[in-house]
Amino acid sequence: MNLHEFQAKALFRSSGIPVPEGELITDRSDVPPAWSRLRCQTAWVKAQVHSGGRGKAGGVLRASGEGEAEAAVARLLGSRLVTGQSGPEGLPVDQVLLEPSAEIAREFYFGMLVDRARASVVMIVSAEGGTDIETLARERPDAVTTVPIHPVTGVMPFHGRRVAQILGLHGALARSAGALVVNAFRLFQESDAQLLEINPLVLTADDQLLALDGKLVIDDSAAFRQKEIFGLRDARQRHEAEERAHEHDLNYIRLDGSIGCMVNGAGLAMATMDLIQHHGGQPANFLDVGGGTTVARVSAAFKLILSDTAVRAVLVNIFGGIVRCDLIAEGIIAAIREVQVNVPVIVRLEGTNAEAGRAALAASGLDILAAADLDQAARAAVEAAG
Amino acid sequence: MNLHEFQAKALFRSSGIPVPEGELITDRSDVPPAWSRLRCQTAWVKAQVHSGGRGKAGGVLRASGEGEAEAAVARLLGSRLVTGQSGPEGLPVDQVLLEPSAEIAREFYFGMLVDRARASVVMIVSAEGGTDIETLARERPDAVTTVPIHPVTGVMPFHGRRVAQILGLHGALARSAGALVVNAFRLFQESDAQLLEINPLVLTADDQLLALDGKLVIDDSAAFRQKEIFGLRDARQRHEAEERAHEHDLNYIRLDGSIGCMVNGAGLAMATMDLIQHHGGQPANFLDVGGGTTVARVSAAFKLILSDTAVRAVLVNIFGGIVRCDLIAEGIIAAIREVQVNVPVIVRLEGTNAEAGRAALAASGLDILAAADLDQAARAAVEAAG
Amino acid sequence: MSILVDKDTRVICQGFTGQQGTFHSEQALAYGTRLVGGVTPGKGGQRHLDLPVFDSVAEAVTEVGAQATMIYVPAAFAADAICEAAEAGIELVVCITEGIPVLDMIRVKHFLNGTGVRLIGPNCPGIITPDACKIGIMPGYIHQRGRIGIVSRSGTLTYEAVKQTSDLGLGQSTCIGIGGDPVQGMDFVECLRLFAEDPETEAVLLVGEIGGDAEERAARFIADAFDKPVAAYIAGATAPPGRRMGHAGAIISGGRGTAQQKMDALRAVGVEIAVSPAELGTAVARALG
Amino acid sequence: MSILVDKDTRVICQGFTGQQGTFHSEQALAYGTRLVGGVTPGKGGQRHLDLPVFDSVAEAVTEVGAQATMIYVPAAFAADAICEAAEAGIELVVCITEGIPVLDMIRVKHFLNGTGVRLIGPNCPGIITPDACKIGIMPGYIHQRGRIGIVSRSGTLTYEAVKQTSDLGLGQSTCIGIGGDPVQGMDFVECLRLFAEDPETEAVLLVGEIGGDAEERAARFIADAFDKPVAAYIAGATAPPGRRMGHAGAIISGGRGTAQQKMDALRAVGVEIAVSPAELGTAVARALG
Repeated sequence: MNLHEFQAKALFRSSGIPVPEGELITDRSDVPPAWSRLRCQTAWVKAQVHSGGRGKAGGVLRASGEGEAEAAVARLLGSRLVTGQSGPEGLPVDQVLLEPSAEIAREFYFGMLVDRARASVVMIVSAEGGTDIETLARERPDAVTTVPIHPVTGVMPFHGRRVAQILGLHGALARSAGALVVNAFRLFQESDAQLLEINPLVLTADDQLLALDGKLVIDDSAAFRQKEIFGLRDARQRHEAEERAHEHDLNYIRLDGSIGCMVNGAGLAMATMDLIQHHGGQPANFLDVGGGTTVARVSAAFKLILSDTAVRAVLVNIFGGIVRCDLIAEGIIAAIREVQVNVPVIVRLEGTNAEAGRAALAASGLDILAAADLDQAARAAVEAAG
Repeated sequence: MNLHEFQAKALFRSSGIPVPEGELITDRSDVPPAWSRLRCQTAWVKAQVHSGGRGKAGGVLRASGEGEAEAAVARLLGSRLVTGQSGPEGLPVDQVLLEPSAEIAREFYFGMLVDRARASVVMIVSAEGGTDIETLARERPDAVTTVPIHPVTGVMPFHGRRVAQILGLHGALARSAGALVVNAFRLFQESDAQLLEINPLVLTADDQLLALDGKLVIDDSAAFRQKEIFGLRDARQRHEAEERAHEHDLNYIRLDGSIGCMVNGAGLAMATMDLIQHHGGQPANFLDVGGGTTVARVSAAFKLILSDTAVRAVLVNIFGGIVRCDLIAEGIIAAIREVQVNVPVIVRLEGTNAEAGRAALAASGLDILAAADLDQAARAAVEAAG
Repeated sequence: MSILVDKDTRVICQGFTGQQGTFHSEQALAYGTRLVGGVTPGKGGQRHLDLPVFDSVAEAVTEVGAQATMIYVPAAFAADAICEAAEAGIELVVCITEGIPVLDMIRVKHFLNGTGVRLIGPNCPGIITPDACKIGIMPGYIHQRGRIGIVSRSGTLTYEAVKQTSDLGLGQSTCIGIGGDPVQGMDFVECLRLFAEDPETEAVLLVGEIGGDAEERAARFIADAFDKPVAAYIAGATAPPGRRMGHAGAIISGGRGTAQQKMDALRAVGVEIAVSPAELGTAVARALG
Repeated sequence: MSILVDKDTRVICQGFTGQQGTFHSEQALAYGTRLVGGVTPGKGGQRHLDLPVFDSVAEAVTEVGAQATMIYVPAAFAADAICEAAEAGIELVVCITEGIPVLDMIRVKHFLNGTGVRLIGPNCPGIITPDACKIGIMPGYIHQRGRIGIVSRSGTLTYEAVKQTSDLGLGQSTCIGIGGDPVQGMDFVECLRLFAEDPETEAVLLVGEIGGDAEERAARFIADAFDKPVAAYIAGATAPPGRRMGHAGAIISGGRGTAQQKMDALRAVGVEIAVSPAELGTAVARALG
């Protein structure tokens, strides 16, 4: 789960990671009192949306006076911000963060995430912050250092010294860096984070380390024990359709093509998308309908797919394992009747009782093409979508 | 470092391990108020000494009334308790613990210590408590179960279930056992314990788990970060000589023989004792004089050895490594002059500048036999001690 | 022969009396798996599916000689269940449970390190040796005892691989769904190591997906130490970078771990690549020559 | 040949500028050890003993190609120093520091598990290959390059073993003082495994002491997989049970780990036992035949 910058920073602050003072603004009238509380000279006005690339997209504005701040807030609040990652419809800006701007001496990058191969948390550290870390890692790998933290020891003093050394910090600042590492790791563990990112981590002109931006992504699997953090979820930052999918426990991601896909299993779903493209089509979505394919879920899935007006055909690909295909067929028929699907539906059923399932589809009188195999199904869908 | 039972139980209590209510008595007049505060019917009066086997030695008395309690306290306080482990002079009883006696349904054994081979903390658990666990482990190994706790996970729920199962506890009592395991492990780690022992751990007639006795031994190497616990040290529970050795950073253990030993290095010291016995003598002590063999330390070591009136000869065995033997010889000569040693002293010097050292000893005019090799030194010492 | 499990493997189920545990235990029994009991803390002493229920895995090991376990307990308790099984001396732990927090799995992984205990999963379909032993949620009847070892990060895509090799009459020696979680038990390399020594396995079909570098490591291992024919399919060639496609493992970030890179790495060491999921069977048939 | 260290081993010292570190670095240099620098956090960039000082081990590895380290930092910081060295890619860590809390060493041990990094110590004299490389506090001049591999849990008793084998003209291939702490790095078995493959080592002299079961495990390994002659001495035959004799390792409890049991176990697998510490040299000479 993504957190907003202001939420991440609140957690940073309570964990001892230094962040700028700031005020959350949800209405233009909040600006004057906030401005005086913060004793701002100049400030940043930052749109709170779940997307990177806010700066380039005009979501982070500089204000050098209360008037400019009000204007910036007015421009952002209530708008939709279109970033490189947000999709064309953009994300709603319901909240902005007002922060006094600090004088920056140097910019660093500090990240913490799980390394699969090592099965440990690692720190990603660079003395060159403020830029896109993935580009930096690709173009100049020497500028980015990975430092693992072993789960049996957690952070040790040498981790702090190492980070300080990478960042070129000495004396009291090296100790600050050590404290940052300890605090960040504790927050990472206590919040079941998947990613903790400070970019940029800055050294201010008055020699303070400060997390100027903050990102925290929490492991969805830990929702059962991170109730407080999951209570912070901002449903409006997801596409409506994805949000509805979430409610029905469907894994749905909207894409740009014209062929709606409904598949059981994430791997098979990706493979189905690959196959569509292999045959010259474009998938309109990724949708893993999961194991228990009930009428209600299949209905919800159809509704989701059809909420995308670009969809011109639907490909259903189910490998019935434990669940019997004849039951799945019934679910599909009922769902199509309920949802009133008016684009061609191609269904490939395989596995347990597949023939009975195919027969039921054929007998339904609905406009369903029961495909004989995976390849034929994909071809038919591509053809149907034109 | 050993803790007294009452000190261990105070730490148990603050860690959430259930212990009986109790009062520490240092004067007979403390008994009546303690008796009424505890609302005793019958109680145990327990001598607080650093030794096992108190019960057999008469250090744990049962009192079924305030009068009996006062009498028991009067008998114990100020006495010296001679147990199987204390040596003939016994240990001073300066404090006794008064505890209401509980009605016991079952007695268990619960211990926690470091397992070398696994490099982890292990629990030792038995459904048969109250007896000598080492004897039980030797005679009926099936009655004793070892359960390791991996340092990367610490205590997991299955550890609690396992202990409950070994003890035959179910439902709420199984959960109490689980909590006990969690709390004991936390205390073990936070106090840098070497041994945590509850023997017996009892199930009372009213279905409570209770640590009836408690033992906690702290890792001496952790003194630098366990200042509070090391502040509890009771110097009177060590032999005077061992306590003085501790002050001079000498490792000294008094034994029953007649040949005093002064050796550098624990392994060589044990080997020297072995060799004395090999030649028919008996060592009066183990003494590792350590690496930096200064005049002050050698003097202190001689004083310690000679404080044992049974000593009839002293064997000094030094393998000079980094430290030069001629300097060591000077130290020995100065120490013998200062301490006025009046038993034969046999010195074996080997290593760096050994010949110069031997020459210095010979030239000193003191009654020192400079032995040519280890074997000869041991023979000479045995002969001199008669 | 086969790897890891055969008809003599003594299997238990953790979470035995729960809904999932009960259903899949019934299925395993129906398939002929030598299920010898199950574990549900607090229900020790009862019988379920005509088999003994134990309070702990340790008891199941002592009482019925359990060697392998399948875990169907809820995610919050799964790490505990895996460690309990390993501690009790179980040799093969198959964890079906999905949604285990990754920080739990990090600890589990290091807990198992050096013990020799093998973990399959979590979040996986399990392992099956056709006609001998089924531990997991795969539909047993699509399998056919035969020549191909299958190892896959995906669930239903594994079934696709099984069906296609069955349809071609190749059959399977053992099929392992290793799951797609970021921190998991056995990886491709460990499975290949075992398939290398199994005389029944004539070729291996490897089903990977985007994210991580498990396929790249497999490619290096194949180049260094694996002599049998290998075919592979990588799902997610068309997945947009940075989007999450269900398996926690399937995240592409910063241009690493793409399907293309994985296919290139495998092709470079002589692996026959299936360009479409409809060609899993034919690819391995080609690899066999 | 020799094991673990030779004249080309590039050694650094952690705690380089401290009193102990300085003294023993000087001694190592005088002996001919290829000391290439040292680490003292906060003093990076300085020079000491005409060698570079680094802030971190990682830097020392990058800058001067450090392969082995000797650690003289205080006990409170020693676990950190060991882990730092291992993380930085040092292959051999020799920790001289005594008095490291045992709970620290448990974590260190699991930190090292599976990394391939070898730890000698803590609380040990170190390792020496005569006339080639001395890493530790042993007096160099008593050693003589030769035929005997020595591995010992004790400090000065190791010197005794060295002197006696030197006096007999047997000499030493490599001598390792593994230390006597309850949780430690390399044990007898790991050292024997290396001595087995070293052509220069014709026989091994093993110096054990009471407590633990390292000698018993060595005996089993010798029976299973060690073909060269072995002699052994066990200190503490006369130590009273339950008393602590200096090394944390030397605790006998409950009749386990006695000198007699250890000698019996070793003798049973053909090891020549030295009954007195004055016979270390002659015992290994007898073993050589």
